[in-house]
Amino acid sequence: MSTPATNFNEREHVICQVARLVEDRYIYWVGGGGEPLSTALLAKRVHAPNLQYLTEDGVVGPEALVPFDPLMTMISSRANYRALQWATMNYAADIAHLGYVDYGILNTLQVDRYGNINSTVTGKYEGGEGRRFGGPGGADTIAALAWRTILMTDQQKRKFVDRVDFISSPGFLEGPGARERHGLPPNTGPWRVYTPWAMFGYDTDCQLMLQGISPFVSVDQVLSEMSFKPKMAAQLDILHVPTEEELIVLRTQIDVAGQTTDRGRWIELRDGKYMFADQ
Amino acid sequence: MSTPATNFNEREHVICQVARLVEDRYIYWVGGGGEPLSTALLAKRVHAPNLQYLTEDGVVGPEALVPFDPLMTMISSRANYRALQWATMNYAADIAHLGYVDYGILNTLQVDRYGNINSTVTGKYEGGEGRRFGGPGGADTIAALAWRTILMTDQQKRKFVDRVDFISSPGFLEGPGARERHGLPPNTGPWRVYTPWAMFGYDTDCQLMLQGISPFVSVDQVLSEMSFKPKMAAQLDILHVPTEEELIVLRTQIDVAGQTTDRGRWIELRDGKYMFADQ
Amino acid sequence: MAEMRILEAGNADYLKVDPDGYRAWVREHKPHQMVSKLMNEHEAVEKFVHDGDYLAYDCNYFQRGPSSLIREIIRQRRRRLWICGKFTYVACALLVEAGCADRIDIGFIGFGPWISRAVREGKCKIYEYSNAIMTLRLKAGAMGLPFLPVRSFGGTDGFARSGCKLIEDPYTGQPIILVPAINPDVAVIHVHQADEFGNARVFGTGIAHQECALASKRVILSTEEIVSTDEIRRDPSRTSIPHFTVDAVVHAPFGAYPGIVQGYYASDPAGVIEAMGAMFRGDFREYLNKHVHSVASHEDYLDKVVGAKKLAEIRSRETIREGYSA
Amino acid sequence: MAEMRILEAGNADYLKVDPDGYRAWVREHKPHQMVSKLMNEHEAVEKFVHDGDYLAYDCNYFQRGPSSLIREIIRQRRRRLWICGKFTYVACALLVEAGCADRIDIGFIGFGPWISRAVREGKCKIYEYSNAIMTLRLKAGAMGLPFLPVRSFGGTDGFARSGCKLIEDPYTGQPIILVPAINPDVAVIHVHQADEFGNARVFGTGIAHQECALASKRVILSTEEIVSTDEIRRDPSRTSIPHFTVDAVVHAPFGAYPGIVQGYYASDPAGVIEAMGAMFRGDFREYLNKHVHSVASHEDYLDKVVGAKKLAEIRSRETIREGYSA
Repeated sequence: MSTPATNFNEREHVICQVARLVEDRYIYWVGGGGEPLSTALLAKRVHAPNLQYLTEDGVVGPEALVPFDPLMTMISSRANYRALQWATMNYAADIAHLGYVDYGILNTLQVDRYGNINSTVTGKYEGGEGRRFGGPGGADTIAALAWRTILMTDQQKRKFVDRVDFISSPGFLEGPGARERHGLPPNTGPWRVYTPWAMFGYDTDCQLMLQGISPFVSVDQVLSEMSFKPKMAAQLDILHVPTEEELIVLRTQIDVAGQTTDRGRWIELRDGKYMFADQ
Repeated sequence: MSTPATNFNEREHVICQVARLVEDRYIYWVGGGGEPLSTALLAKRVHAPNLQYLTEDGVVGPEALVPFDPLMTMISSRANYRALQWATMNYAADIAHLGYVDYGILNTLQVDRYGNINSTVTGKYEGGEGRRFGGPGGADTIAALAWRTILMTDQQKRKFVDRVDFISSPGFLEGPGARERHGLPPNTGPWRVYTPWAMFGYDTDCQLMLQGISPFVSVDQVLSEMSFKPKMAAQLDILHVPTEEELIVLRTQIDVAGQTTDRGRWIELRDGKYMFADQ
Repeated sequence: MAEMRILEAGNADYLKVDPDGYRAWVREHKPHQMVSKLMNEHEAVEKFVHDGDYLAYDCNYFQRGPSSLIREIIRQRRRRLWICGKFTYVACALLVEAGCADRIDIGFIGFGPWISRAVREGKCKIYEYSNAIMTLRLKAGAMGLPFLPVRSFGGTDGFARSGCKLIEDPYTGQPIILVPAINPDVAVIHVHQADEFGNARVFGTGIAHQECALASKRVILSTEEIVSTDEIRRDPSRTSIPHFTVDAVVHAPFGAYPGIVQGYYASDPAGVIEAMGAMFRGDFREYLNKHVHSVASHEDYLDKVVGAKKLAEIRSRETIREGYSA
Repeated sequence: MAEMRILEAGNADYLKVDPDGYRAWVREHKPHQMVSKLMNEHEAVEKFVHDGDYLAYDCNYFQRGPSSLIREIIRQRRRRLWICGKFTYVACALLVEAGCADRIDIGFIGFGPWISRAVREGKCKIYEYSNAIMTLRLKAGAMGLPFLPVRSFGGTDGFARSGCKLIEDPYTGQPIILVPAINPDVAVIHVHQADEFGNARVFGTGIAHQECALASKRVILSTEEIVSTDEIRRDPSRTSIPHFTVDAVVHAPFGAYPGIVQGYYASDPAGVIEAMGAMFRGDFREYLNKHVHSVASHEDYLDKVVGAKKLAEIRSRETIREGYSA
């Protein structure tokens, strides 16, 4: 069953977009909570029953029991239920060093034209003038060592900036060859950025490229929520909306309390067109 | 009970010498078989019931069930019975790196004036002209990282040489400061050498020094079985012979089949003097 | 002699790298012999956590962390601690806001108004790493080495504000990062089971409990259960931490409250949200008064603040036992 | 840019250090997905052990080692193998005398007339390390790194005949040894239990089974028991080797014969002494004929050469079960 949904919110939409990329035949390291973990939990229940993912605490291929108590997404008996292996953080990093992690899925506070990730500070770093955040956490390891990194964030001017205020985790840094010059393994790096409004890839110059938009926004709307003009793909995909099946699983099993999805605007199907409900 | 024995062989004698040094309050890494392991097994049964030792396979503080089948001294359920921890070789090496290993107990094919250990080749290395042996095994790690190393060998000219044919495991190398120059931790190194005939320490120049002899040999006999003249202690100890209790444990529990001790000459008490039975 | 180039180096202070000093400490001060280390948390923190220490806790205040020991450290008003701030929600905020800590190596820490304020006011200096870089630094310390190589962290702005170096690998000729070892002055670690000597078992996943224990000069364990050494010896593969690394063993049932101890009890969502709320408001005074200063001990805390009913409830909400026993 | 000096370097050949190449191999050739890998030892060795390979086995022919796989490698007459000769009694002697191997990184190997002869006649080249240096080289390979530092091996004559380097530590300024990583072409490892995908459990102590599995391009497991993946998931802390590192799973009861599998069966002293005797005599022809070439498979070997009576006896002589089950 895959009936297009007629009513969903932005967060649900973006989680479903990324969940659809997740396949049984790859190994994923997902950020240990929020949207990234939700994409894996959703995919495993909808179309990838044998999905294997790691989180930072060194769990390998759990069959998580959802939902979780608030923040209990790692070092937790439900999140790590019936895994193939239980280890620790350095073990997860070893697995990623070896090239077993096909995809990393992360969210970010800020991303720039080269896919660099900021989760440390907005504004000026020195003297604590800027607004300070939590730091890279596990994202630095994932962004450096996974073959391909999928970023999730919101479509907002302050999140898409020409140069992030602080590179917490590496994108393509200053461009082609820069990762290798700084000791990171070759042929790795940013692959996609998903927002509720759009999907981005990268061109051969390692620069962010708009590749798809959601049916409820226009290209101009997307560009108006970026501080720089991205490269444009020759043809833009129109992203599929969530299916009813995906939403049922997401709402009734994974995010029952709305801890992850209960933010963002609602979209509805009106006269055959998807538009914001508040529009 | 500690009645001096009246009849024992050289191997039994040297094992008892070293076993008496072994105490509850230190941590030992013992060579995984033969005389070194026997000293720990004996000490634990005679005077050091809480003795903790490691072997190369990463066992920590076992309560070994003796005797063992031939060669089954590691990766073995009897040798590793009821240990405090089971791990692997790299873990044992980590523990030694950290400085937890107070004493290492090893045997060697050849030792020189600076306590260097050869277990690789006698004669010329190049071209396979010399006689080839098995290599350092775990001895290199123990000799480098234990605070103090106790060597066990036979009193033979070919075993006490001015310069070993090959340094498989480090003694004091070329003398004071050499270990540090080659990357080894400071304040570590050779401490004692025990043979059935004699006990050696080292002087401040890191050179082998005769400190004690067995009651059944003379100093001249000892020196006649060395290829170089060692430093001499101001006063020589006369080493105590095994006790009956030690021999009973060694013969009836640890080395029932004589795999380790059934070599070397026999010593007996004759007219109040200890002498070789074949003498 | 050939040369290798150091291509770049971070410019930040870092805990002095001294593997020889650590070896000497282990030889002189670590209890090589099996001796009982049972004591209460007051005595353990008084003896083994000192002003100015570099402090590592494992896991965090919400996830099998030494929460009762963190509260005791605050109760005893330790000062000028330098914190290993990996994989953290509120522990750093609590320690900084309580005036105990003034430096943090980050990792990840729960943020909010408190941290920008602390940095701006110079109350707290931050050094930039990532979670796995911090656990790798601990691993280097736990291996008795001065550094370990790694293939992440290069090119970040954190690198420039760290103690890491980018060097030319003498084997491949390619650039590679080195991370400096850490040997913390003290580690506080919460475990499922330990014997009186400190042989300890952690069940399930973890962050770096073994590395913390092996790398740290002083180690305080808090444990849900005290078991016999015979029980430890029954299943030696389960020993996560060997006794000779440990200085104090504190029997602390529910020691991770309000956090989870997987297989033993669930988290208390209300307790978690209360702490997170204080952090996001940027005001821990009320939280510290209620959860730390209003009581004299962890026992007292469970009895007067948490209450038996809550403890029974979180115990019963943890229904999964599989994999969490020897 | 600052410089670090390379103070000394061994002059021997060593397996090329190529972490990027290994990553690419893992991406292209390792089974990331869960797929069944059950096959017999003939198929496994035919597919995954190639002439000229760098071969690592874990443990040895007498102690939880892949003895049946070593016999199969000889039966299939592999040539020019380069052996990781750590913690070994007779495996290297067997492989060299059978004409399968011509290079050994040592470690420790059982010696005797065969080795001096092989070296003198140029049949076998030896590179000098030690057991823990070899397991550390495998650990570097298992961490995806080009090298690891170590504080042993310096100043030995082995160092000069190795691939190690003595460098100036950029943190302490003191000399420290680096060992080059190894990523073997193939590893053969014997385990207590594995599922059909290769998720495996080793009970008790070991040498470097996890490092071998993570570091090697191709991995063949032989296992005493095949268990279900549900059983593996029942106790995830017991998983020593994850499936994605494994290429073949061979069900080989008594696969370590004549060696011990701790908790499962004792060694066969007569079988051990027979092999050691051949080694010390320097003549394996009789041994190889009887124990390898006279049979077509391990099953055949147990049936025709070892016999049910012997198997029952070594099983019953292993009376210790404690710690050797999940």
